[in-house]
This record gives sequence, C-alpha cells and structure tokens, in this order.
Amino acid sequence: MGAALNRALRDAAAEDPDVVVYGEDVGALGGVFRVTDGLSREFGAERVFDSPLAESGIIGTAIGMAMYGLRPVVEMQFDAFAYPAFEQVVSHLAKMRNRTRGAVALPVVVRVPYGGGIGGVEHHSDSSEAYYTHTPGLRVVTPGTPADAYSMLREAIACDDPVVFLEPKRRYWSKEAVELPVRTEPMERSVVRRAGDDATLVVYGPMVETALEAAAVAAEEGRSLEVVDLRQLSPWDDSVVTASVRRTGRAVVVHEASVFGGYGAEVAARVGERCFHYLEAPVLRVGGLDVPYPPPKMEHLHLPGVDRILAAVDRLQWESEWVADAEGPGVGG
Amino acid sequence: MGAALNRALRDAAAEDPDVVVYGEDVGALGGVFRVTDGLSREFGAERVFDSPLAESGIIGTAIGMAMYGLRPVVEMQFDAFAYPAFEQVVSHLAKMRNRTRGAVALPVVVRVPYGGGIGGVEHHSDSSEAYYTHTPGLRVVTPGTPADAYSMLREAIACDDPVVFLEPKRRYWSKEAVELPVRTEPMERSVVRRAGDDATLVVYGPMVETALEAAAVAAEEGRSLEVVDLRQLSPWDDSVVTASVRRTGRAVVVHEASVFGGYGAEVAARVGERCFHYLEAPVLRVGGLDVPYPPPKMEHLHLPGVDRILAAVDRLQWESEWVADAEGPGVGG
Amino acid sequence: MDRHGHRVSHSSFTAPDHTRLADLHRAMVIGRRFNQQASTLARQGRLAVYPSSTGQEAAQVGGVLALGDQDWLFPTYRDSVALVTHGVDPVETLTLFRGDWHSGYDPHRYRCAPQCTPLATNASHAVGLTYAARRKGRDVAALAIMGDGATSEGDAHEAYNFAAVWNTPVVFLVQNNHWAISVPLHAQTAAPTLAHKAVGYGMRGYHVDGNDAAAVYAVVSHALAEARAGGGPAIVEALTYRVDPHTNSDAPQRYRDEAEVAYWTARDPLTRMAALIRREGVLGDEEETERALAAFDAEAEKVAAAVRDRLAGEDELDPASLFGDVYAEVPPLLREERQELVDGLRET
Amino acid sequence: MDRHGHRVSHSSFTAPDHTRLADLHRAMVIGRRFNQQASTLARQGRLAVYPSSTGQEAAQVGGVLALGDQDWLFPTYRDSVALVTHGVDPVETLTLFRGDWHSGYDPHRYRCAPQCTPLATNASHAVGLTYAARRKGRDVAALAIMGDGATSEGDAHEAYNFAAVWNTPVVFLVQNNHWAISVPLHAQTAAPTLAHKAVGYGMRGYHVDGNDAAAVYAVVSHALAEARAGGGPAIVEALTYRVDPHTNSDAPQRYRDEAEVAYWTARDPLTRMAALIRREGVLGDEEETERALAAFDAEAEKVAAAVRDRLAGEDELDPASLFGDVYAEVPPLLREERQELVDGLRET
Ligand SMILES: Cc1ncc(C[n+]2csc(CCOP(=O)(O)OP(=O)(O)O)c2C)c(N)n1
Ligand SMILES: Cc1ncc(C[n+]2csc(CCOP(=O)(O)OP(=O)(O)O)c2C)c(N)n1
Ligand SMILES: [Mg+2]
Ligand SMILES: [Mg+2]
Repeated sequence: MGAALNRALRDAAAEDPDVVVYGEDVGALGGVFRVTDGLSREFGAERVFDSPLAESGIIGTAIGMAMYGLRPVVEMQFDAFAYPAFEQVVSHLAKMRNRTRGAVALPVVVRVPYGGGIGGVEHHSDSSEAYYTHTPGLRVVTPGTPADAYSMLREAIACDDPVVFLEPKRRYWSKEAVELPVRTEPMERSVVRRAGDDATLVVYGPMVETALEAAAVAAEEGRSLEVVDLRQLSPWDDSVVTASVRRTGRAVVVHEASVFGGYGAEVAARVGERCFHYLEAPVLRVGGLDVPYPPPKMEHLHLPGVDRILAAVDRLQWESEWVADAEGPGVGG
Repeated sequence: MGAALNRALRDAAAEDPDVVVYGEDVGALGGVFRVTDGLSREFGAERVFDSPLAESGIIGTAIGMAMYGLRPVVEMQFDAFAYPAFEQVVSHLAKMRNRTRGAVALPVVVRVPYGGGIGGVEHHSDSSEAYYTHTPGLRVVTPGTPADAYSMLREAIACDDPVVFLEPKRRYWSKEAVELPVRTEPMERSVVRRAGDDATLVVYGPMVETALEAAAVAAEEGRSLEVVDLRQLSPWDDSVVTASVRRTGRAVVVHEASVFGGYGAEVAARVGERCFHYLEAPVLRVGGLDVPYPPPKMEHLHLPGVDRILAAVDRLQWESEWVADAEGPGVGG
Repeated sequence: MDRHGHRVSHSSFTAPDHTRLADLHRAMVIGRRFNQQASTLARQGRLAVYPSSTGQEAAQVGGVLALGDQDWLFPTYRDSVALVTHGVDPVETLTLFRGDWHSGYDPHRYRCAPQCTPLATNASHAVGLTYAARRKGRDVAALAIMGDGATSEGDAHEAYNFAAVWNTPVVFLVQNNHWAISVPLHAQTAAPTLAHKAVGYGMRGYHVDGNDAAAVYAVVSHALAEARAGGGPAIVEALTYRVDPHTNSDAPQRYRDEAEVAYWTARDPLTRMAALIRREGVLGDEEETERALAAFDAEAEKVAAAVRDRLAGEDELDPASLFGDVYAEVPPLLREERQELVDGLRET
Repeated sequence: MDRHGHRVSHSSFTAPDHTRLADLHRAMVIGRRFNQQASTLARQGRLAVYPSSTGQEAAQVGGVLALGDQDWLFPTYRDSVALVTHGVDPVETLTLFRGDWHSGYDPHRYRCAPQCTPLATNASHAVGLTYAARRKGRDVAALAIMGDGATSEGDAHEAYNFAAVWNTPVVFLVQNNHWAISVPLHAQTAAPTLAHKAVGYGMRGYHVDGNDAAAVYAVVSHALAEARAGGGPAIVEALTYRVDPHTNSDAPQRYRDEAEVAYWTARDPLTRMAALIRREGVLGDEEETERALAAFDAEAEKVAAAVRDRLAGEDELDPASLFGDVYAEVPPLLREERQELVDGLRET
C-alpha cells in the first residue's frame, strides 16, 4: 500500500502545482515509511520538504497555506504524534468552513499512519480514529487495499474538505498487485468486499484484510460472511451497512482501537437503531482491549485476529437460544 | 453547583497539605466561574495560584508534581482550551501507571467546565467527554447535582487515578439546597435519579436536570420514565443501566455532545448488546447536532431539551408497530 | 513621543508624516468610540460579550495602518479596532460577539482571518498563508496579533519558529497589555521583555511604546519592510494597557488596583496623539485643527450610530443554515438531521 | 579540551578533578560498549528497536554525573547511556526496546522518569517534580534531556517558561546532535545557537562542546548549583553528533554524507578524554593509566556480557498483567475483558 500512496502523491503533485507535501522527515528520507520517497527530488524542496518538528505548527501552517489556495498534504509521523496538533485539528481545521459560512475552505490532507501490528514501542500504534470521527467538519477516511489507497488519496487531495487520511501502517507492505493509476468507488461510499448471507462483518483500514481471511475460513466451515469495508468513517453514509445487515440479520464490527467508545460503538448503535427489527442477534464488537496499547510482545493479545472475529461470529445466537444476558458474552472480546 | 465545588476544593485542601490548585485565573480572580473563589487567600499562593497560560504545560507540570507526591487539581478554563493539552492527557496522564507497572500513580484532577447553554461564543461550549472516555487509564466523571459535585470532587481528589472532572458549566448556578459537606454514592456507581417503569433515560452532567424535567412532564402524560445518572463515564460499570433497561425494555440516551461517535454510542451499543432480548424498541440517542457547536443564538437548536427527549420517547414503538426502518426515525433527532 | 505627546529626539525608525499621523489619530478616535459603543451594547445585552480594547487603540491602529494592500491581518477577539481600521464592516466585526454566527465577515474579502479565540493558534496560519503567497509569486506580508498571555502557549513558539526557519514575512505584534485576564505579566514570563523572545528564533525583536501610535506605526512598518525584503519575520512587542475589564463579564477589582489603571489612563494614546497634533500643527493651524478633530469625532459618532441602528433590528436566523457549511456538500447524515430539525420546528 | 584532548587555557567553570575525570571516562567506556551491545542485539532481532547514542556519550555522562543524590533525571529514548550512568539496571533500560513492557524500571527507585518518546513532553514533568519537591522542603534538582529537534515542539517552550516563572531548579540539557532523524539543524531553527533560546525566558543559556565530557560536567554542575541556589533554571546546549543511524531501522545514507560522520568521528569524546587522561596522568603513571583503562574496558565488557546473558532467555509475559495497572483497581469492565482473554487463550 505504501507504493500506491507514493504514486498517488506523485500523480497529484504532477497534476496540480498547488499541492505541497511536508512534515517531519518527508523530504530526503522519504518519510520513516518511505511513503514520500523520491518526491522532494522530483518536485523540489519548495513543494516537498521537511518542516520543523512541531505537529501543531505543521497543521497550523497547512491551514494558512490552504487559506491562500495551496493544497497541503502533511504527514503526522505516527498516530500518537498527531496529538500535539489536536487543538489545531479540532478547533480550526474542522471548523473553518463553518465558522466563515463557507467563505474559507481548507483542502488539507492530514496523513496519519495509524494502528498497530508492526511491533512498535509505546506511542507508535494508536488507533485514534474515534477522536477525529466525533469531530464534525473533518472527513475521516481510511483505505483497506492498495487500490483504495491510491484512489482515495487522490480524492482526498482533490477534496475541498479537510481530510484526516488514516493509513493502516501494518499494510504498507501489503503487495496486492494493482495497476496504477486506478480509480475505485468514491470514498464516501462503503463497499462490499465479499458478499455473504449469514452475517455482516463491518471493518475498515487494517481490519479489511483480516476480515476477509476470517470470511474465507468461515466459508470453509459453511458460514457465509459478508464483509463491508467502510472507507469513509465520517461523515458516514450507513446505507451499505444497514442494507447488508437487514439482509443478513447479524453483524460484527471489528477494529483495532479499544472497544470502549470506539468507532464500533457508533456502528453498533446505528445498526441497532436502524436495523432493530431485522436483527437476529445483538451487534457484537471485536476490538482492542480497553487498556493502553500494549508493548510489542503483547500486541497480538490486543489486536483482533481471525480467531477472535470467528469467535464473535459464533456468539451470534445461531440456535436462536435465549441468552441470559447477565452472564452473556461480554463486549470487547 | 459552583459553590459546592468551591467547598469541596476548600475542604480537600484543608485536609491534605499535598493538594495544590492551579491554572489560568484560579488565584486572585477565583476562576472565570469563581469555582476557586477565596482559595488562594485561604491557602496561600504556593498552594493555589495562577500559572502561565499554557494548558499542555499545566498538565505536564501537574504530572511532575504528582510524581513527587502532590495531588494537583488543575483547571482548564473551558472545554476547548483543554485541547492543547491533549497529548499530555492521552500519552502521559492516562498511561503513566500502566507504563510503569503501577510504580507511578498520578493522582491529578483535571477540572474542565464543559458543555453549552450559557450563550458562549465559539470554543466555549464543547462537550468533549468522548475524547477522554475512549482513552483507557483516565477516569472521566461528571456530576449532575450540587451534592454530587461536592462528593465526587472530594472523591476525585482522593483518588489515585487521574480524573478528568467534567463540570457542566450551565449548572454552576443551579441552587438546589444542599447541606455541605455531603457524601453521596461512590462515583463509579450510576444512580437512579427517578424510578420509572416504561422507559429509561440515560443521562449525565448537564442533562440530568433536563431529563428529570422531561420525566416529570411524561408522568403527567401517564408515562413513567426512569432516569439514570451515569456519573462516572469511564471506566463505566453498566450494571445499573442494564438492570434498568431490562426492566423497562426501552431506553433513550441523552447528551449535549454531537451524536455521531458520542458517548451515547457506547451506551446504545452496550445496552443493545447486553439487553438485546429485553428491548421492545431500539435504543435511541438524543444529542447535539453533528455540526460544530453553533453560535449563541442558535445553541438552543443544538441542545437537547425536554421536547426532543419526549419526542424520542414517543418514538419508542409503544404500539409495537412495525417500523419500516428505511424511512424510520433518524439518529440524532 | 513622550507621555505628554512631545516628539522625542531621535529614533532609527522613520516617523510617519503628517497625513499618516492624521490617519492614525482618526482611526484611534473611531476605534475608541467603537469600543465604547460595543461595550454599551454588551451592557444592554445586545451583544453576548465584548472584549474591549480601550487603551490599546494605538497598538492596533499603528499596526494595521502599516499593512500594505496585499497584506493580511490575523487578529484575536481583542482586536475589533484593528479590524475596523483594516476596513472590515463594523457590524460584521461584531457578529461573533452578537452571537449570530462565528466569523461575521468573509476573510478573503478583507484579507483578514477570523477573530481568533484559542490563544496563539492563528499565528501559524499567518506563517502558512505568507508561505503560500510567496509560492504563488505574490508579495504578501502578514500581521499576526497576540496578547502577552498568548506568548506562553506552545503555538506561539511553533509559529515563531516556523516563520523564522521559512523566512516568511510575518510580523508578530504582541500587545502586552500587562494582563491575561487576571494574570499579571510576572506570572507569565521571567523574560526581560517579550521582544527578547525573538532572540531564540534568530529573528528581530522590537520593543515599542504601544500607546504611541506613531511609534507603533513606524516600527511595524520597518519590520514589515525588512520582512518583505527577505530579512525575516519579527516580534514587535507593544507595551500598552487594557483599561476596561477583560470583557464585560470580568471583575477587575478582584485583581488590580485602580492606581494602576490611573497610571495608564494618564498615558492615554488618544490624548497623547491629540496633544502632538495640536502642538505640531499636524492638521493645520489651530482652527483647522479643531475643525478636523471635531470631524473625526463626528465620523466616529456616525460609525457608532450606524452600528446601533444596524444592530437594533432582530436577527434573521435560519436553523437550516447550521448544516450548510460543515462540509463542501451536505452529507446524507446531515441532510437527515436538517430535515428532522426543520420538521420538529414546524411541529412546535 | 580541544579536539585532541588538550586542556584549553581558561574557563569560568570549575574543571572536574582527576577522580571525576576518571569517572567520566569510565562511564563513557561503559556507555559506548552498552550502545554497541544494544545495537547488536537490535540487529539480531533481540530488541525491537534501538536508538544508539554512540558519539553522544560525553553529553549524557557529563550531564548525569553532575546530578546530586536527590536529583532526578528525565531522559528520552536516546539516553540509555545516561540511564546506565545514573544507575538504572542496564537490562531494565532495555525493556522498552525489547518490547516486554514500556518502562522497565521503577522511576522512584532510580529517581529517573520513564524514557520519553513523545518529544519534549517530559520537560514539564521535571518542572512539576522540582516544584513539588520544593514544596515538600526537599533539595531536588532535575536534568531534563531533549534533542535539537525536540526544541521545536510547543512543549519545550512551555516547560522552559514554567521553569523560569516558577524558578524551579531544572537544567534542560539539549543534546544537539545536528539531526532530528533526517532533518538537519538549519531546517529546525534559525537561532544562532539553541542556547540562545534561554534569553526569551529570562534564564541562563550555556553552549558547550558536547563531546567534551569534562566541559559538559563542569557546565551542568555549575548550572545545577546556580539553579539550586535559586538562580533559576538553565538551558545547556551540548553540541555533539549522532554517529550511528537514528535507530537500527534508519537509512542515514539517504540524508547525510559520510564526510560529516568522519568529521565527528575525529572528535570522538572517548578518544579525546583518553588522550587527556594519558597526557595529564589523570590515572597515574603510564603503567597505572593503561591498567586502569584496561580495567574500564573489562568492566564494560562485563556489563555487555551480563546484558547479553540476561536477555538470552525467553521472556515470561503474563497476558493478565495487561489489565493490572490501568487503574488503581481493576474496574468491572476490565475484569470481564481479562477473564475473556484468559478464557480465550485457554481454549486455543
Ligand atoms: C488556548 C486558550 N486557553 C485559554 C483561553 C481563555 N482565555 C481567553 S482570553 C485569555 C487571556 C488572554 O490574555 P492575553 O493573551 O494577554 O490577551 P488579552 O486578553 O490581554 O488581550 C484566556 C486565558 C483561550 N481563549 N484559549
Ligand atoms: C511529538 C513527537 N513527534 C514526532 C516523533 C517522532 N520522532 C521520534 S525521534 C524524532 C526526531 C527527534 O530528533 P531530536 O529531538 O533531535 O532527538 P534525537 O533523535 O536526535 O536524539 C522524531 C521526529 C515523536 N517521537 N514525538
Ligand atoms: Mg494581555
Ligand atoms: Mg537530534
């Protein structure tokens, strides 16, 4: 996926001279994940460059640039290192259009490598999407495949809204063969990655691949799981998911972030409300534990894998048994 | 409630010389809401004082103080002005105990006047609880009554966990007569503020009073609503709420924050999962619109009031009619 | 200028000519009146809140009039006088405080960012904007205003540093009015002056009498010219005083002495400039001078009256407008919510 | 000391005596060996990552040995040598990088905060801690270490300012190793030196040869003594160089020349100190000197061997421990999750 993102940045910069790319180490080094590799050489240090090491300043200057017609694409080196910029993101980036009755648009893309699975030490593996998706005015998107990575980043850069572009860092090295450039569905639309009838897995970003593996295993066991990849998390158009769940009657939401107050809560709440009479079982959530992100040697305990997903699917009351909720399945398994 | 908080600070400081209170304008001025009124005179400028104007520095120094045995109680002047400290809160305050295997506890209380309803201009009325409740390691509490304000703040200061203490600023002036000092239920326990049989209103902070009003009106109309005040939002013990909903079969969660990805999503998701077979209707959410907090003259459109709460209650499928979800009631009404 | 409005001997900066001095005074007179009018409206409850800058007119007017035609202003909530001087419609300046909307004006139209409340956060916007303008081949500088308290925020530091490293033409005008609400300067910094902060960024720092509009104008003009010429950004600290409460809901008697206010009132920027104008015949002979000064007052009255009139009516607020500019297009979620809101309002 | 280890004539700081010089060298030798050993372990995959500080030993050792018995250290991820010198168990120093847990040691036991990754964020912790100690009547100073890049963060600014305003005894040791990963100093700041930043806070700033352990020791000792005496905090910029890659997964050939590395290798802190020790007979006559130096090497080997041995075994990791220290008590939600996790693991 890293290569697709790199190509998207290059193509966008080549097409539009207003695109500038900056952040920490995005210049000569090409970013710590090499997503900006070669760009400063190709487009020059005025357009692709290293900034001082200050995330709030990075977002703040990007806001100013966008006010004067540039389309900055900035990188936060890791999820947790975007927190210093939280005020700029929440109080300015998200609100500027609204504050000015539409007079000032901020076409800024904030690229954030997020999530775990790469053995990173503390502060390098946060799934911070819920902080952004609860903030009106931001578009929050996350690709699950290399093709989407390319297409959605192009769209994000072309978009007149500020976009928090969450890159599932553990998938940077995923090598699905795609011919680039490629255009996929518009990013605001969720897509069915695999059709199925028995239950719906709702996923995004790093969990798309995991859910597809789970669905493959389930298929062997005779259970047909539909996998919906959300893509744009906010603002969210729930129609694809609700249509799917109305058909299957069962749903499991999966993400890496801690379950409590995570994005999955919104999905579960909304599906619970909109598909109430179609549900054969409660909407279950599978996600990270409600603890600080664990150290590298324990992250596998935190991250949802095929097993935990299938275990949740198994708990979807297939026998129509009456589950005594008091001792019933917990949340966050 | 402001007076109760003031008294709680005074009593805590009088009892424990390790309690220090600081922040912007908490000294001579007594805070912009006068919650710290008189404290610097009483306890001296070494214990109650104005700090430089820098929220990240305020939380950062409080962390350092707590490492050496003090119990700092710091004030963020308004909700949105706590965002500059987000990194300190999420990456340090919340995690220090865990990072050090329990060796370093951080008994810090971060007081945050939050929410709207006071006609504040932009950035003065955010309901930021969901940002904190999704962060393991923080205790997030919010009182709904003056008695709880006193009791919970005393508990928060005595607590060895970092506490984000959210003060519903529109209730500072609420004048319920309470004799202080008072001790109420432990803060981690949700309480039933009004018993009822037909549906459960799940609320906290500023919405407690509003929900009680709504329940009173509903009672006149012959509908018996139970009102549960959550008090500690995280970590959340859902047992009081789930027991209530299992009995009533219906629930509405109400908060001021924007609905999408708000705390109500967690409540709805969890209740949906744990009370699935008891629910007569979907769990509904009533909250702020999914837009940036509106200007003073329009905030009444954003904030849930008695009418919107009762309208949601009315939609709880009392006739057991089959609701065509496709055109059914939206979320966030 | 000394505190009685005598021109002091020498300065390395170019003093403004007579026309400029007249402009400065005129803008201060209008600004002062505007502050009074807005404060009155706040007291009457016609504004939700108003942060007056009475006493600080010289700093704002001197800074803003130094700007060129392409240049941008990045103001705070305190800077209504700067806005009005910069040409923003006075009523649009008050929209934020009236509570009708957030920013009342189109920033592009006036080359003026929205009034900024989260302290020090728009300083980096100024840096980015001037960077972008340079890339687009335009000669645009910016004046970013902040208070003494705001300099303590990390965002001030980051903005200074980005500006210095990128060498963008931004002048950071620090209005040191000695108080951040109730917090005095000595609880804010231990630096000899706030202008000294410039040293740590490798930029120039200027310390100027902020109650001397001519001096502020001269120094900011100089700093802008240098910045434009590639000499880098600068911090200009304008030493001044907030004579009124922080906002109409503040209680300054809790934290400061009347004597301090009196000290500064005796150094009032308008009185000083009027004295200089009279002494030096800036506006002509005595009769011409008094006529011109009276005309400034009359103009200020007119501005105030227009503000009063235009704010007298009730606001037309459209609930549906809440949803319009959250995103470039209204997404399905918000379309639903808008519908529900409108339906709900129709019912009641 | 010049780059060949000649003592230079005069300095206003007190030069360390022979015993101290020996301590400094000994600690550097151990530190260097530790860096090498840890880098090897990282290459072998026995550590998840290791940020080596080879080349920076003088700055770390000089800073830490200046600390008194009650004083605290606030290190970054780069400062393993500082930790080991400060007395932290070398294996506990590596826990973070091994990936067993976050902080491997009890901060209270060693008066040493956890290694800090979010840049500049622990500087304010140092300010708060020393404030608290003063309130409790204890004479505690702190050394807060940060890199050149970290000085750009708002948190650095806020910590400097709080320390200066509160007059807490913190010495901010800025290890200017010329690079923040791939970003060179000139993209980080336009200041003449990072020590100049002190001016804007009203505190003292010192610029010292960070590859001269004696100089760092002398300057930090002086700054700590002044701070303790109420003279306020200080910034000490130690000019040094990161000879190794940023971490084992960095690719320095992408951003810097070998020539630059060679320049700095020629100014290696250990070589210089060894030269001085030999020239001045710090450790006695020639024979005694060589014997003592060899003993340092041997001790360093022992430390390295112990680290290797102790890291050779497999880790005992208890999944349930993930839940234990999130809160003072395990709340119901986490008790459920812990149970589920344990049950789930039992099944598989
Ligand atoms: C980030 C942030 N923190 C706190 C506040 C609340 N606040 C509003 S004005 C003010 C004082 C500002 O002082 P100063 O910068 O000196 O400006 P002045 O009001 O004196 O013009 C404070 C603390 C804020 N607006 N933004
Ligand atoms: C807030 C934050 N942003 C980004 C990073 C990612 N990061 C880790 S080290 C580093 C460079 C730090 O440079 P410097 O402060 O000079 O220290 P050095 O590594 O040279 O010792 C960066 C950008 C981080 N750890 N924290
Ligand atoms: Mg001020
Ligand atoms: Mg460095």
